[in-house]
Amino acid sequence: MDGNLILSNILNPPILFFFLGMTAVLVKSDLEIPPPIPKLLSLYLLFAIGFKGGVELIKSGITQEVILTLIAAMLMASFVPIYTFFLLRLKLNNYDAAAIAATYGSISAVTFITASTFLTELGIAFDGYMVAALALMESPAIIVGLILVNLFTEDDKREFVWSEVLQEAFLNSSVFLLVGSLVIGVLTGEHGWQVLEPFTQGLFYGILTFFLLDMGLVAARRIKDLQKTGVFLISFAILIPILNAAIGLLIAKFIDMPRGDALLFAVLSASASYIAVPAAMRLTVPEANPSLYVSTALAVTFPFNIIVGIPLYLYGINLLWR
Amino acid sequence: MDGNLILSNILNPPILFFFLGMTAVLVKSDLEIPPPIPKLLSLYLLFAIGFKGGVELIKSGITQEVILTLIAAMLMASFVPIYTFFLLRLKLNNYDAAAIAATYGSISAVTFITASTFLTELGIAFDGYMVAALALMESPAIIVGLILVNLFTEDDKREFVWSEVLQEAFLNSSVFLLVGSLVIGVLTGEHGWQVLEPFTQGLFYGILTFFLLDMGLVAARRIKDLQKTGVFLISFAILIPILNAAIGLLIAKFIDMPRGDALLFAVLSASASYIAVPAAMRLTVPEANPSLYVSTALAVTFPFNIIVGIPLYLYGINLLWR
Amino acid sequence: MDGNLILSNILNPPILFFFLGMTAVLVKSDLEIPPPIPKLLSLYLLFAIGFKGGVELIKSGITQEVILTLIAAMLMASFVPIYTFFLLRLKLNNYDAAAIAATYGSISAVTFITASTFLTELGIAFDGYMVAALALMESPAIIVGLILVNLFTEDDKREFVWSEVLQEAFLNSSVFLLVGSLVIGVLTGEHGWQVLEPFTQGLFYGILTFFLLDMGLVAARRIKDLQKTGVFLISFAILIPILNAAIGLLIAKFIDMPRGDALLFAVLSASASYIAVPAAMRLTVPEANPSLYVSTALAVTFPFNIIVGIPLYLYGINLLWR
Amino acid sequence: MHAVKKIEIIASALELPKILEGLNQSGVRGHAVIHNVTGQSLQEGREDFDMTMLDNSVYIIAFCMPEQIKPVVEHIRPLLNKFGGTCYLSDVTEIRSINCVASL
Amino acid sequence: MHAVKKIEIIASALELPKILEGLNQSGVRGHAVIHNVTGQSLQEGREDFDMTMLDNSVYIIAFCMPEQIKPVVEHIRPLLNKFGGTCYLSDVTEIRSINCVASL
Amino acid sequence: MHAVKKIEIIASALELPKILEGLNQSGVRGHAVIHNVTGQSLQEGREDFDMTMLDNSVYIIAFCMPEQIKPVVEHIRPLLNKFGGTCYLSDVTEIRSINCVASL
Ligand SMILES: Nc1ncnc2c1ncn2[C@@H]1O[C@H](COP(=O)(O)O)[C@@H](O)[C@H]1O
Ligand SMILES: Nc1ncnc2c1ncn2[C@@H]1O[C@H](COP(=O)(O)O)[C@@H](O)[C@H]1O
Ligand SMILES: Nc1ncnc2c1ncn2[C@@H]1O[C@H](COP(=O)(O)O)[C@@H](O)[C@H]1O
Ligand code: NA
Ligand code: NA
Ligand code: NA
Repeated sequence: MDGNLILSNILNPPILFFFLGMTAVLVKSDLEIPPPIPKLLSLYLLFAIGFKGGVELIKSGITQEVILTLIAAMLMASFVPIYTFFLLRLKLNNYDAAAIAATYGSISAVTFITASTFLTELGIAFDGYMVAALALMESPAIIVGLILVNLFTEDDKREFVWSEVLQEAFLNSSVFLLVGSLVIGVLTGEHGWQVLEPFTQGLFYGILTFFLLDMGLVAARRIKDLQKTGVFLISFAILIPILNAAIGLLIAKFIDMPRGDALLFAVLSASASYIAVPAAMRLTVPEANPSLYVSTALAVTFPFNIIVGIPLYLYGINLLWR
Repeated sequence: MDGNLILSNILNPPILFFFLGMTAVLVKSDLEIPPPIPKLLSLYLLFAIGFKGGVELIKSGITQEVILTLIAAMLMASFVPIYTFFLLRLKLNNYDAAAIAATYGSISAVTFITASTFLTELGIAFDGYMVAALALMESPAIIVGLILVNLFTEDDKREFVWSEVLQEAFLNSSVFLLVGSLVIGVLTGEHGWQVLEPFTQGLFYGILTFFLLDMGLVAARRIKDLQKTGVFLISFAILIPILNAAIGLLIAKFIDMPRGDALLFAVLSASASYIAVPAAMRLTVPEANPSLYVSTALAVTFPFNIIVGIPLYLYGINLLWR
Repeated sequence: MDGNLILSNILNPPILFFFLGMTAVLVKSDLEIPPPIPKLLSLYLLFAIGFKGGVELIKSGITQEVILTLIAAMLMASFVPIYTFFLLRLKLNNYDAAAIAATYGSISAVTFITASTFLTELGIAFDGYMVAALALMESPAIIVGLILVNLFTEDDKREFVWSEVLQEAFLNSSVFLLVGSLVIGVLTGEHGWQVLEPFTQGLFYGILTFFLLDMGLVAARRIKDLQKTGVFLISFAILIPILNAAIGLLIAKFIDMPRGDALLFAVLSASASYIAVPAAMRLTVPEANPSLYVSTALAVTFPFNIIVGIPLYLYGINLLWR
Repeated sequence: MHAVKKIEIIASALELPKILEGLNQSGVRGHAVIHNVTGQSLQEGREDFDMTMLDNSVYIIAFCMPEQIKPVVEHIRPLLNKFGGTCYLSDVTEIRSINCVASL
Repeated sequence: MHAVKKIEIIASALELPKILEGLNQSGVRGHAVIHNVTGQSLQEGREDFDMTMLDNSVYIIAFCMPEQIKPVVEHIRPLLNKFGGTCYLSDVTEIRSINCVASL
Repeated sequence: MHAVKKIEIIASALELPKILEGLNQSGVRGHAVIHNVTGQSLQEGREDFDMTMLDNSVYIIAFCMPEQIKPVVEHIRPLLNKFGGTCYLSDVTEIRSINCVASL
């Protein structure tokens, strides 16, 4: 059963192109997707997913389920960095521990998007407001991470400009575009949806596929860094997502989300940020070693989630939700 | 009535994304659409609008209305820079006056495109040959502007290479691509249209939306320049478009264009160029201060037209055409 | 008859935009499609054509026709560089002769794609596995070219790292992406096709058109190099493609390919590589003069094939196949 | 002709705003920034461009008067030590023109 | 090894053709152009890229023989004064190779 | 402050891997690469960008210790002579920082 799910997941073009990208690096092909094309693709994906989410959010309205889901999202995004921080301190210094904790507390939009297309494939419904959850879960981990650094490192000359930090956390381009598109989706509703549909819907799957080709290239280039990260972090990068997904599923079950939403929530909990958070950490906790937090998130957790994780978590749902 | 029009205009995705772009700059988000992506989007828009115009032009044929409209377009594009020049000289030196006059004599293709989608929204028809008018109105202002500079500045060492100037005016990339696509549209007609339709039509609205997001960023970045431009120019940048639109409407009424065409003609008259003409002025009238002519066109006139102007001019039409 | 074919070919948007691009350079318009946009377009085309080919290959299955066609492709790709090498040596040194021979032994994917849309236009069917032939014909010429250099130049200090050469030949980005997409097309089949259809199919014609606009720019910029190449090479660049197409057609007739496949095979035989092979030659045979092999392929052979060649070869088929 | 100093800074794209602020504070008003620079630093490195901006560097060039060097060093060195990046100084001759550094 | 001169010009992208023509007329055949340079000039400036090409600068590098400097200055300075931009000269050592400046 | 050497190489984008390998073999670990450089070489040239990578150049900058120059020249010159490209050396002063060349 689980095997089938994984297979039907792997045999989708996006995942296969992700493999193709990884292969290109491994066989030393000169295939590359030059900048700023990946930027364009990710802007498109945030634009499309945000807009779609807004349009659906306005249909469903702000029900109690919505509120509950969003609260759960916030809690999860604040809880994960805290508990992982203490776990990581066993092996790492406070700076690295805090940076990695923040990375795993936050989310990966592409993992979310891949999961949503997986659900669409299987004909399992999910709610548009999950995109709001996606948006809400990106920032808290950054704040929590910095608070942890402040508490656990006596470091006088560290004076964050908190305004800058909040800026980084809530106004970085991905959060901003996602939330903005969501709001516009809410404002324009069904009508706006129809006029944009060929662009936001028609191209979506293809552009995701193309983007995952690049993700494969990027992830594979990071693999060599893993030698430096060591076994502890690599296993962390696989086990913690599973654990976070499990916690996420229990919460989802508790506030009984429908299956589709539950999967997306699990995926959000399991995923790690490899852009927004690392960029914030690089500037606010320069003492931490970027190759630790970027490479684990990008070269281990991301591939794991989109290949094995998503179907695995769905399998869990199929057990729990019957 | 007018209010409703403005609202129904504002609540379209393109305009809302324009606001989103402006907001991004105001709240200092790091959202940016890196080069050459905006270039790609604008090439696409010129390609699509030109091609569509050509296909429709061949349907309608070169009727007397077409001739009249194009003549009116030429006249308007030559008249505006002349009268605005003398107006501007009251406050500015001849170099700045000529440069700004040329800017407002020319047109903004994106404003035109936004107006055309607005018409499509409202189900008001317009003719494909208005695109030919668009193409014809970009260049004359550049020539007129330079003639004015020659007449009103005794500047011996200024020797334009007129061939260069005409080159700039008639073969700059936007005019060239627009006219070229139009001609190809004429040559391939309905058949060509069908094969290109998913590309030129399907994506059009979405790419315009995306492009206006960038326009919002660009326009907002220019706002700080407005301090230097002063009240006179800022009010100029709002009042002159309205005046030009009004003149345009009277001409349109006189040669009785249908409503849709009349709006587009008014919009062409009201809009100001922020790429082709400024680039030409920078090289041919370097004495003029670019931040004067670019910033007014980009940070005042462009937003005014797409947000308030378009519905306002349509309101005027609804009054005049009944 | 032939005239009609040429006309109906020329009056398609892709060819007309190719002319537009050439015109832009000739009239010195500043129209340009800045990097990396052309790269993006070509990645898309390889992705789409490869994927489509794979999907159709799985439908048809690996029949005897497929095997025969692929063998013919390999032979042709190895034979052409050998015979052209000896032809070229009459006028050129061994380095230039080998580099040009390799260029003409290999293929141009865009020429192939243009031919396939031409067939679609005329409603002539062709098989998906021709894409496999396309992929197979890119590399051999590189190998053959280098073997020729080794045999005919006593040049002790030349020590190719053959691994590098094979790398260049079989893993360069275009071959890699094409083959990868083909394999993924095979793996995902009809289902994958449906989800990607709006992206890979809907946009295909439009993006090809846009890409040919850029090809027109690039080709025209090379024209001035032709003065240096001389009459011999220019006539070579027109006559050899015709000869290769003829040979290709005879082989096609012999293993009786259907008309559509025959045209594509002729086009592959006639076309010359202006990216993969020149890049490889620049590094492995630096003694050869790039402007000789790039400019002939790009400024003569490519335009000749897409404008005159394709319909001409089809005309030949119409004669032979009745 | 006039003798001026050239400042070259290579650093992570993320530091750019801080560095430019440092230059401005040092009274160096003019600068040019080259983006999308890839590279390899002394420790480890990567040649590919990267979606994760972390590895993309910027190359900053600023020409200034010799007396401005001292404040620049004071403002920039702490940034380099905290965030990484390297900074180099050299002597160049400026051609007098309206916008030239020495024209102030 | 051979002593040659390095010319660096930073100017608006719109001036590029005129400047390159100036270099060619001065007998400086080789040059390299770096595009999409953002920056800030002495008066005011903008860091963002801009669709309106006006603010994008180019960074032009040309290595040449010392005796070519004089004509270059004569050709380039008027352009800088008219259209803006800055130009700097410095001394570098060239590694002899087939294409090297000194190899003529 | 510390005196170091600056190496500038302009060459075809296709040569980049070979040149970087040459630098590494010479013990020069740090470098920065600027891509999409257009230009004109001594013989003939083209200013436009080009899909056919052949004409796009890269501009490579490496700062290193004076004693590293000799091996660099030995490794790079053969590449320049075989594949084209030009290489220049100059003196710069390095601002001491954690990552600076001299800090080893
Ligand atoms: N010795 C060097 N020469 C030239 N560029 C360097 C050197 N060291 C570092 N860099 C560049 O500076 C960037 C940041 O270096 P770092 O701060 O040491 O990580 C690297 O990505 C390189 O592009
Ligand atoms: N002192 C300077 N150092 C480095 N770059 C400069 C300097 N002054 C001006 N620039 C660059 O040159 C471009 C044109 O300058 P300007 O001609 O003064 O507008 C600016 O956009 C900057 O990128
Ligand atoms: N004298 C020079 N000054 C600056 N750049 C040069 C010079 N000569 C050549 N180049 C650049 O180096 C690249 C390769 O030169 P080459 O190896 O001679 O073909 C050219 O495309 C130019 O961009
Ligand atoms: Na998470
Ligand atoms: Na106007
Ligand atoms: Na061939």
